Amino acid sequence: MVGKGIIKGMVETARNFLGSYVSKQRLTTIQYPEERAPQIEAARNFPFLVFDGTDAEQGLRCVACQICEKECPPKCIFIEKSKDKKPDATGKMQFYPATFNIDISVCMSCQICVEVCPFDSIKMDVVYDLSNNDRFAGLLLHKQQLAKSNEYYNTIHPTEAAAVDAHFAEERAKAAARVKAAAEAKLAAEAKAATDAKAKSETTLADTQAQPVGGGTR
Amino acid sequence: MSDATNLTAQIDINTIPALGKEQLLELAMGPQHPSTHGVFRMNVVLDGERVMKLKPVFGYLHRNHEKIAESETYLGSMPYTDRLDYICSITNNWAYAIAVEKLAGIEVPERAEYLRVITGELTRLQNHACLLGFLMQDMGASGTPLMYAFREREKIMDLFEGLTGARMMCNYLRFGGCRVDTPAGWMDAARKVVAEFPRFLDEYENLLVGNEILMDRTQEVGILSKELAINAGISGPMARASGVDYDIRKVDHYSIYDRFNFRIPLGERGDVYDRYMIRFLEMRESIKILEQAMRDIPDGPIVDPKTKIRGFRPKPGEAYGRIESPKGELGFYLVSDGALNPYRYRVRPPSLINLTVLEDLCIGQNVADVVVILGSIDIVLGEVDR
Amino acid sequence: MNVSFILLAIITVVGTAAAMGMRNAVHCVLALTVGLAGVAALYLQLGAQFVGFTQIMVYVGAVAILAVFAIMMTHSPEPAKPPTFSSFWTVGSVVAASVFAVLAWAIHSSSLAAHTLPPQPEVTVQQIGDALMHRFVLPLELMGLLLTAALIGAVVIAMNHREEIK
Amino acid sequence: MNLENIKSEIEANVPGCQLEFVLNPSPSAQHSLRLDHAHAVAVATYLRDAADLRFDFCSNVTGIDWPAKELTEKVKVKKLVDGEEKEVEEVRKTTIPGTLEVVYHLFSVEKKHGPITLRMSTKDRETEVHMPSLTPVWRSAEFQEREIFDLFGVVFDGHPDLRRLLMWPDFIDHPMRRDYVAPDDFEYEPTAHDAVLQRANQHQSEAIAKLASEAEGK
Amino acid sequence: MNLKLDQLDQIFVILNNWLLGYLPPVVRPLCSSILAIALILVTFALLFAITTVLERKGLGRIQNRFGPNRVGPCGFLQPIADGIKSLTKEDIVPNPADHVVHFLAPVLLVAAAFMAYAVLPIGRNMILVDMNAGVLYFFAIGSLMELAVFMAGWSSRSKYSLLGAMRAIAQMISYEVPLVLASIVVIMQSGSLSTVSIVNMQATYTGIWPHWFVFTPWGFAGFALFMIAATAESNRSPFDLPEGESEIIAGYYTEYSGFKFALFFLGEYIGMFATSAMAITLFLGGWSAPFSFLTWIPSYFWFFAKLLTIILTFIWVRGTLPRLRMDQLMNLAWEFMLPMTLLNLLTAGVWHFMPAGALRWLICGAMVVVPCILLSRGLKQRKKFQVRKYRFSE
Repeated sequence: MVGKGIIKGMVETARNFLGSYVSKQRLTTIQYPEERAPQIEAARNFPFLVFDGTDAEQGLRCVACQICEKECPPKCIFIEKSKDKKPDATGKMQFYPATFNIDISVCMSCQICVEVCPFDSIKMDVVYDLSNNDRFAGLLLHKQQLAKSNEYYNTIHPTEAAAVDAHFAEERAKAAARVKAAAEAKLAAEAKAATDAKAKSETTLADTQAQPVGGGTR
Repeated sequence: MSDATNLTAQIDINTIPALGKEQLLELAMGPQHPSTHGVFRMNVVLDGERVMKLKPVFGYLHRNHEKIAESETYLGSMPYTDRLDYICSITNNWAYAIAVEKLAGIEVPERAEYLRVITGELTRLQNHACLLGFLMQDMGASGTPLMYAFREREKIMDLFEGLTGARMMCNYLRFGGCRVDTPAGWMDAARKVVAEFPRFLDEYENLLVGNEILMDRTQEVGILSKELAINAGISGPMARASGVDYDIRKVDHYSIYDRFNFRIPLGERGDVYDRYMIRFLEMRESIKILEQAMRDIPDGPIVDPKTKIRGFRPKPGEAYGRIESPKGELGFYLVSDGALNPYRYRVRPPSLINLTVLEDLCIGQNVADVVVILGSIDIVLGEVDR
Repeated sequence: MNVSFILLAIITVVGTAAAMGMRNAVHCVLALTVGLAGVAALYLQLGAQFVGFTQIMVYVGAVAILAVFAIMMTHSPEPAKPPTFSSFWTVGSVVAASVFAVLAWAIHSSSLAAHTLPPQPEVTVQQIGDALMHRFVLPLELMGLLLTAALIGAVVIAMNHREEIK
Repeated sequence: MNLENIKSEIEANVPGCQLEFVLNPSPSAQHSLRLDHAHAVAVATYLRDAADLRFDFCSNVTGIDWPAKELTEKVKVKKLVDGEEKEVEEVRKTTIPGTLEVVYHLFSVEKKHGPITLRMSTKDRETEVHMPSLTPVWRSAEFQEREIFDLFGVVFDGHPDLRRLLMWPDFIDHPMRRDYVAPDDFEYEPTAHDAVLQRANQHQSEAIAKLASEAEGK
Repeated sequence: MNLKLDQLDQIFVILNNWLLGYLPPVVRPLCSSILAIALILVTFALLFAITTVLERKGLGRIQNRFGPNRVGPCGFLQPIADGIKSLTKEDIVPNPADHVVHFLAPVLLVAAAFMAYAVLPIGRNMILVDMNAGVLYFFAIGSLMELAVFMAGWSSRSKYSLLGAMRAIAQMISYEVPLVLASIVVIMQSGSLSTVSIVNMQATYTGIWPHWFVFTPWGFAGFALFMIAATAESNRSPFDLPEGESEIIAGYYTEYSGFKFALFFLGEYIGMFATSAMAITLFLGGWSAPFSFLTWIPSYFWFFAKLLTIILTFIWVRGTLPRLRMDQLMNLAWEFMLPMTLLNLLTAGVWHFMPAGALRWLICGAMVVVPCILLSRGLKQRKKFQVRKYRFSE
């Protein structure tokens, strides 16, 4: 009988019409400015720079190694190395970026910069309402806009940030141990130097320095 | 270089057999047209509403992806592959990853293979769902099936976002594995989505599969013969709708597809209805694969640790790797000269090659059929023009 | 001779005149349609509802569309611009004037004009229907037969045309 | 499915054809056969129709540009120097002529095997760029050969409809060639900190200078 | 109490008379018409506004989304925003277009659509002109709309417009035949072309049941056929080929923008209301109540309730069905609709001459149902369309 399929379809649309009033599963729309979609932890949008502590300038983890600049597929990152050095996240003296700009009108959110960064300093943000009146200057983010605190990173990507923090804590502990060991060795060396021969103290120093240095690639 | 060939897409009306030449109407469908699925143009010559001649015009979205990739590192091209067929980014990643893995001889750990199959089949689900919606939209069903399809696609995209961080541009696969492992609870969410998906298919079946208007519009329209389909390199569901028993998942045994129990639906007539139904049935088979994969997925590493992220240089040589993407055979051909970036990088776009037969399918049909036939070929202009 | 009659007459005359004078063939048909609509309105003014509405339906709804289609099918989209008045316009106007004179004389000298009109009979649609079905049933049926034959003929011709293309 | 066997089979069945076995050193081990122009169509037809081969599915057709390459190698040559035979190191330069290569990847739908790879080369990159088209054998090559004609500039003899595919008809160059230089005559979107921005500025200043010189000339 | 309800029913008539009482008798008929015309214009324009919201919200809900809900309470002020938007938009006329005709087309369309309301009885004693050829007038005016469509399509000088206009005219002319033939059964039965007397005939009751024509076999078939033809006449889905946006952009009004576009929209909807109102008048008893005990509710309420029901059905259908193709549309018109309407005429004749009783119901019912099934089966078999079974390869 012609018309059976049509009637079946009509029933289906009627079911959906009524269903949209009762079932949240059918009516999935979110009324955007008032409600927001639940935050998904893995979500990524544009990169930002992580800093530790409270001072964005001092705590910035980035050491201006420019790997991300080289690896960025659309070449949207621009870094200028500083002339002087400052202590980095693990306390080692490093360069820092004098300029760090990301042109997010070019960026394609691929996250390769995050993958290649050996210092865990560049991460992906989740802010998506970035519309702007000025499509050139307004979408060129400078270091000041890019730098966001580690606490913020912990709120948006808790699992990942916890791992990073643990890694840093380990590194810091190692560094502290190293410093301590070095200091102790120095003390011992001095003590021994006062009493004993020089050659022995040099070997101990070499032993302590043989430990691996700095963040690993993940 | 421009030899004596006629370089424009202008159609010489005098070549068309028709009663009165003055009755013919030349119509440029596109590049701004609601149902060319992007910026695509068809120069059509009509007699009344009958199509006498059709010439596709490409290149409005051309950005020379292949040239860009020649100056990128191997990894740097991965996010660009997302943008080829922007509806199914993961299968694009997959095809590229397979080509690079062949080129460099990289092994993929088992869990990564399972993850690839799961995400890949989810991609197939969302692509086919979208396609059915778009096809109905082209037929003038005022968006209802499309919205239902998008409602389901939204759930799959949420899954992708939870796993890869992005909804469409996933950039998920890496050479020798996947980028990240599943977060806690993701697999359960995915199981739930897959378990609920058949409900959508049933709903769709009720809404349209038995619909007389749909059958009238699609059956015996745009018939593609088996011989032409093979000769013209048609692949994927479009070829299988014409009865070509060729699914790369079964033929190449790539990844771990031979561990799963699934069937390949085959059409008889090769008309629009068959193309539509083959995709519909393929979704049910994909659900079967997903259920098995989610049941069997082992623990383990997700990426081959020997593969370098930076400074990846395959040995000189070449490789052609292909997979069964939702659109058809998606292949990547790479030539390496030992440098950081590929010497030659080529995408075999299924959408473009499936369009080879567009003119053959459309001649003699109505204008209204042209958009339906185009819709049933399932093109994405990002891939056609690259 | 009331105001509405004068208005309708002017519309009709202007419409038909424009139909002759316009350059674009489609414009001519549209102007002619205005004239035909004016005639229909005149019928209505005289109380002949059935005739009036049929005039609109047949001439405005069908004949005008038919004419327009015919023009579109045969003409190129860019209209050729013939001179408004052909070189034989003097001959044409003489012929038209003479035809008008003959008609005017005939009407004037007929018995209709001599007498004052009898009171207007109230012709309802029902009466027309009755007349068609009783007194004039044979002519009506003949007309129907003729039209059916014409219709079938048209279909046959159109079908041949299709086959030739194939 | 050994390529050597296929090669000998073709040679036995297509008289006079010259096939060259091209080794692929990469782990993929997809070796290929180089065809000569005169017998290409015959070989292709044989591959498609031979009962035990049935390569009826031409999957991928693509071009590769090999510009002329200068090889410098140091060769030790024995020479008579000052009447004495000496071994002298000499830098010898050999130029490998440039060529345009077209690669076909074939599969068999019927036998479900493959791929085998066919290649053909043009004589050079400038004038002798003709090559027989395999579209009459496999329809799937139609658009792909058009694309190669468009992007590489290989002219396929016997192609039914050889037009540009992706670039517009009036376009002159062939973008996929290695020596292609992107024209600097269109408006760049100024994206800050980009090579693009520099070029845009340069372009603009050049244009201004040109205008100024023109004005001076008048 | 009864008197008061009667007054409520006739409130517009009473109001009209009371207002006219202040005027000199010479201008009374003119003023009466102007008043009534203004009222019709306002009412149906308002109904158009409401329908656009209802349609968008209804389609939205069918498609599992909200639909407009930002302007005003629940989005019901959306049409005002739309109106302002279309008024302030630039009015673009293509350069090669025929400017005069391009301008006249939407005006003629809307004028013709509104003219049809002259003969539609909205309530008891609420009709602009009670002509004794009312139904004929309605169809005559309806044919004017084809001219407007042609003018729009031709004057735009766009190929899409022209294709759309050709489709529209072909469709409207083809479906006018079954539309008129389907309404002839009512004229046969009532013996009148006057809409008022047709409604009056139906506004009587046996027990609590009304004598609507739709409650007879020929009336039901006539109603169904009339509604299908009316859907096609008003270019509604699934017969919206003339403006099939996926094929020919927007058909004959592709080149229209701003307020002219809005006028087309208005004309389409007004035309749809008019044909629906005609269907109500002919088959659903016009303004009469569905049960005798509900007659106390004002007549115009019933009219608008029926109209809204039909409009909602239109929306529902639009949300479900894909569009037909041109040749299928024509096949439906000439191979199914036309024979069915002609057979329906015969059925109505048989019904008229047979004595009342169960036998009459049986015979007439069979005369409608059997050919319907046979014809549809014939159509189906010739096309051989069916749900297919597929084979699988392991």
